[in-house]
Amino acid sequence: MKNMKMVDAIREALREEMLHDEDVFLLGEALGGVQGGSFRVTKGLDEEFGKARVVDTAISEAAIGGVAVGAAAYGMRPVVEIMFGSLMPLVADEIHNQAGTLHYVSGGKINCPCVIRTCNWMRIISGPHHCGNIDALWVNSPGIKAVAPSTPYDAKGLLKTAIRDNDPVIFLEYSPLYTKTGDVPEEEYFVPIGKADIKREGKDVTIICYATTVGDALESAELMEKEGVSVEVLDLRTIIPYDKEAIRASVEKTGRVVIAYEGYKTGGVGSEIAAFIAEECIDSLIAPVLRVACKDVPNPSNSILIENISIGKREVIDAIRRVME
Amino acid sequence: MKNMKMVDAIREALREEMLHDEDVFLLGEALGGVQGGSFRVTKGLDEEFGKARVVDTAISEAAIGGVAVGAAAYGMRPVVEIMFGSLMPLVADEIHNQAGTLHYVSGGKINCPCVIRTCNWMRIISGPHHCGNIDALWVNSPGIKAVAPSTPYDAKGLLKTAIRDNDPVIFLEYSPLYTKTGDVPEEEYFVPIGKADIKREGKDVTIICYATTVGDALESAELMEKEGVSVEVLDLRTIIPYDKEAIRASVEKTGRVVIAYEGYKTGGVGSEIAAFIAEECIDSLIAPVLRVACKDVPNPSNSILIENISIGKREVIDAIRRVME
Amino acid sequence: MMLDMEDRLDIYQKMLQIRSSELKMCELFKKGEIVGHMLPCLGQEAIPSTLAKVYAPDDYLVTAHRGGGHYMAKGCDFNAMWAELYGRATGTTKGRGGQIHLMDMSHFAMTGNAVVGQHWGIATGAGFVARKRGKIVVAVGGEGSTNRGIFHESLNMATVQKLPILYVVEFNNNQMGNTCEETTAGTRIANRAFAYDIPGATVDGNDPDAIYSKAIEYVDHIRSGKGPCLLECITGKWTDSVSNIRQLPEVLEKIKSPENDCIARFEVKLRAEGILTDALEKACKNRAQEMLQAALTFAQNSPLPNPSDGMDDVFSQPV
Amino acid sequence: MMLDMEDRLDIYQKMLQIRSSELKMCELFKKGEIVGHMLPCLGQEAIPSTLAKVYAPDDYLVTAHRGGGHYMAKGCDFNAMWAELYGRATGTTKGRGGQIHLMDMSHFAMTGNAVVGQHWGIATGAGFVARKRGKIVVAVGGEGSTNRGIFHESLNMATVQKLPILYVVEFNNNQMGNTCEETTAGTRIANRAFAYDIPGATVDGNDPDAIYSKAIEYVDHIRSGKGPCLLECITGKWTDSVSNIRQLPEVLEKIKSPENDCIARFEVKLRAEGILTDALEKACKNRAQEMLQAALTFAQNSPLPNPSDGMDDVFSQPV
Ligand SMILES: Cc1ncc(C[n+]2csc(CCOP(=O)(O)OP(=O)(O)O)c2C)c(N)n1
Ligand SMILES: Cc1ncc(C[n+]2csc(CCOP(=O)(O)OP(=O)(O)O)c2C)c(N)n1
Ligand SMILES: [Mg+2]
Ligand SMILES: [Mg+2]
Repeated sequence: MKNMKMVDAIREALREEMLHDEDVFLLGEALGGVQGGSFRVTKGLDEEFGKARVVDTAISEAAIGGVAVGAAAYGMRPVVEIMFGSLMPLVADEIHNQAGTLHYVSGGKINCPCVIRTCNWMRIISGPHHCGNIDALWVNSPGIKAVAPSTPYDAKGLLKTAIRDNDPVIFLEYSPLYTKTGDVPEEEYFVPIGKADIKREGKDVTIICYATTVGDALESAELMEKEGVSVEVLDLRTIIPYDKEAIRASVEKTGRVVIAYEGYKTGGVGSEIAAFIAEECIDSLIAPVLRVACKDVPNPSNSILIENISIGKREVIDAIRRVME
Repeated sequence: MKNMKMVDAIREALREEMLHDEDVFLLGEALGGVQGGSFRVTKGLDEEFGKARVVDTAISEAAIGGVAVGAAAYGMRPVVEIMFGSLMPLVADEIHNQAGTLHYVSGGKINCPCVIRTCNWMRIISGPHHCGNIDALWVNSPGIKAVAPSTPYDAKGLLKTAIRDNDPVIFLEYSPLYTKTGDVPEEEYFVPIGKADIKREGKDVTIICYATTVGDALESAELMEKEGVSVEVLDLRTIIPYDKEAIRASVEKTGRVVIAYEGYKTGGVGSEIAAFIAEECIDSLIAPVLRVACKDVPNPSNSILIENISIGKREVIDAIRRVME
Repeated sequence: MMLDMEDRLDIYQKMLQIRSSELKMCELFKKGEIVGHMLPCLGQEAIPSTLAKVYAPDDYLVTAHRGGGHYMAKGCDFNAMWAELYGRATGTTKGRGGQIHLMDMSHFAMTGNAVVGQHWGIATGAGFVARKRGKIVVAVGGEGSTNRGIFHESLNMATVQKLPILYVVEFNNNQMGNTCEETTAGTRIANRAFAYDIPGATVDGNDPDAIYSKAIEYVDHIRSGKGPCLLECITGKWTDSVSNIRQLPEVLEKIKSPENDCIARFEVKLRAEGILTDALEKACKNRAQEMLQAALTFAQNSPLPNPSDGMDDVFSQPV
Repeated sequence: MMLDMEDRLDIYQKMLQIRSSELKMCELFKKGEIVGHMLPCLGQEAIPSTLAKVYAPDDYLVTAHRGGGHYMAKGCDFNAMWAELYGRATGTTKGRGGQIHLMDMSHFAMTGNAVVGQHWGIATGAGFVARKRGKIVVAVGGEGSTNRGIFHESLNMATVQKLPILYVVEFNNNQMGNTCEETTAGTRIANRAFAYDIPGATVDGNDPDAIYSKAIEYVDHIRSGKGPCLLECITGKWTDSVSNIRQLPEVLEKIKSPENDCIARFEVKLRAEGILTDALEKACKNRAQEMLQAALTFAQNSPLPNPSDGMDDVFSQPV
């Protein structure tokens, strides 16, 4: 085991997969050179692998998406970067209509093994065009998988799996998590797509969360423990297709659910999870299914205002108290 | 009252608003000339109002969206057309990041009164790039309103309201509804955005639906009546912001809910409605909240296959029976 | 470089194959025997047929929505195409995509896409693979599709990366009813090449010899690693969509003249050069009809998909 | 047409205002006194200052992310800008948008947008309004933003519709670290005008006289109803973002030479022509400092927004 930051774990996954398969290549804006990616994720990889495998592009998100689809269809494994989450709408057709339908509409004959990485800038003061929440953008897109890891271990293992997966995968990074450290095995490993992880066991309430909200949930669980409430923290890890069995098992055990997600509340990832529970697990429920999420407001560029529309421990604890009533 | 097709009701709304305010103009692909819009919605309007007010454009969806935002910001009232729903991802940034945030991020100083009309081709054999379901695309976008009328009356009244609204409104048309007829008043009227309509009263089950599924729901209700089940049909009309009070009132009355929407089930509009109910109306529920929706499969270009993944009366009735168990 | 006799006859044969197939498609659609969204390339047959002499069988071909002719010209499975038109399980996409999503990866052909312009970006992605594997990409779309931003992003990226891509524009001055006067700036689409300092030219797209000589020059340039080129082929399409054909026979009568019809015109030329004789013409036409008949028979005898088949293949492995 | 003395001094004054304000912004950010995402236009001051002589006060101005200089040059509320940088309720967007979303519609200025390139489409929309109201639009963005497809779609649509838009490119050969060599095809961005058969030219963007003479020629063309033009201004930006400035003072020392610095160069020119004297220079600089001081005072004395204010204005009316 070695202790490392998530940013380094992600870079290690990219590097290992590029060494493993020479058809893996990276493409995006300012990945190489001095910049090394907006958050230094790809730093140094251009030197190691050359400019043909770490391709810096113009500001052309649609073409970046098109390249992901075309290169994947013709047999390579592109890992492209969209600089930040708020820009994902620029590549929405390439995701929804192209990558998402290609395997199906080709009669199962063409695979589309591409990874689209992007970084969410939540909890940072950069305004609505940088810090928008876009985690729910592909939940309604058949054929698309999306993962959002919360630890260096999960990030590395999921990214390696995503790169070897034969379907398009959206890989969501969160800027506040890059510097979080965690243990990562020395030996090679993979984390499966579609499997949630119980980050903490509990019996009174299940918090369903992913990415940044996992930390909030774990800290909240710790605090609630002192009040005698036993909180289970279920880290989805994969947003879509999400792990129905894990959710069902946890809800059956606790009967109370709080879904915490750092996205706009309405129509968010948590809405789908709540709908699934209301449809398939309602008999286990002994409390309403609460969603703890950002307010439906564009993200302002002002910490005073951000504070008021975003979520954290306080909101999670609040919700736990409410379902415990 | 006059009886008219929905396509004519929509055209009448456009025409009346163009007569009422010379800052209203239409822009899109093949709106004028012989074509008159892919579904003849705008037929003849170019002759009446001239090419400066019925603007035919190149195949440039992003620019169409950009024009909607820019023209609205500078004080006109553009009503733009995106030829069909599947193309809406091409204009996703203009909707999510630009139109959706402008009023907010300008400190409430700039309005963005644009309407983006598009036609969904559901239940038609044109494949995944034409018949994709995109009704849920903006439910997670603060600042965006979206309506999806089911009758000529609602269509005309909602479109007139949308054009006069000072915020961006997505106006969803459905090709199978264009030829459906209904009564429309001779005198001017408006239908409010954000208000649902009980299209049929009932006391055992509430079907929440909109656009094409309203017809399915009404026919199903008719049939279930014979089995002694009293079905309430709640037509959302506005997808976002949806009418929470109407939903709450109906759920309190019936205790059983089926949500029928012609979109992919996972992460769909119905997921949000179900989540709302699970969060705020759970005490009224005496059955699971069922979603009747399309399977999470790209829409194939083959009626045999379409049949199997899409929804209609059969699926609605099935769900009613299940919640009545 | 010029085409030799054999090549020209191959082109002629392909033109006939495409013409007879597309006509049959219109006819059967009109009769209601086949259904769906279908965009024939009637009147434009010279372009796909000639390009097939320009690229190698294992080069990549990526087109927009009007890709049927290109699919056929590249030698993709013709029977499977017809099975697709009939919505059969043996169709090239298992009866799922229909005519606007024809693809055959065993021939490196992505000749279907119904979001106009998106194929330019996909072709650019294919260019990265082609560059690595020593192949080229031929990317084809209508002039209308060049007004989508992705066309511009693609040309810019391909030029910077020196990707081996021949971008071909089928200029028929029609985009679902609109003409370029209403929609498109600039005198020629080929001028858009100037923006990126790459070679660009306009040729008579109804003349295989004209298409070939410029295309092969560009392909040499591309294969030598110098990056993409833009070739605009002026042509005319006779019908936008099968559902728009009102009186196909009359239309065909009117245009079957060497001025408008690339096939009639090529026949005149081949005859003048002594390449085409009555007997040979007849043999070629028979051959086209035979191929078509065989494909129709295959299609008609193929099974329909099971309703539940439509649930497969959303992902490459069940999740 | 040439600038007269008064105009040139106005330009000089605006350059000073922008320079002193942007420098102060960097300084205060470094100190941590102001926070957020800020993109100064240091080194590029000649362009906004000169364009302000080209458009009328009620013409429309739409820029990309690096719009601060244009906001100031158009005469938008300077105090409100500084209040915005301080995140105050009196800020131009009530402390919500910050520096990259500066806008002031009372001056017809949408001088902020952080999705690079999207402003081109918005400017095109403004063009429809301008056409109707007898105004023009000046649209400004970096060379990097011209690689987005929306730039191409906008130019094409504006040309066909003969919209009164001057598209201005601030070419600083830098896009968050990448240079054009790595990203951009074609020798000059102005060449992209050829694609649409509209006038396009490249000028020295650090020279107000050069910018003005071409811009005013183009504006005449535009006002006469002939459609858009494309003007590329070569300049250099000294810093990408406030957070990228490591040793600003050293940078400034090095570049404060007439070769690199548009202000130093303009001063030399104005002096040579006898327009600028020591006294006048001092007066102008004092004036810039006074304006800045007043704005700082206004900002610092302004109230912060209430946390709940951030919930307002999602829609124009509560829903
Ligand atoms: C992005 C997009 N916009 C609009 C359409 C509708 N549409 C289908 S074909 C077509 C015209 C295409 O014109 P062109 O590219 O010239 O090709 P042609 O049909 O002439 O071969 C249009 C507008 C579409 N499918 N995709
Ligand atoms: C669509 C988009 N892609 C990427 C970014 C990240 N980004 C912000 S500024 C910038 C560089 C822009 O370069 P240019 O247009 O030349 O303007 P400059 O910053 O040089 O003024 C980039 C890539 C963004 N904000 N939007
Ligand atoms: Mg065309
Ligand atoms: Mg730049």
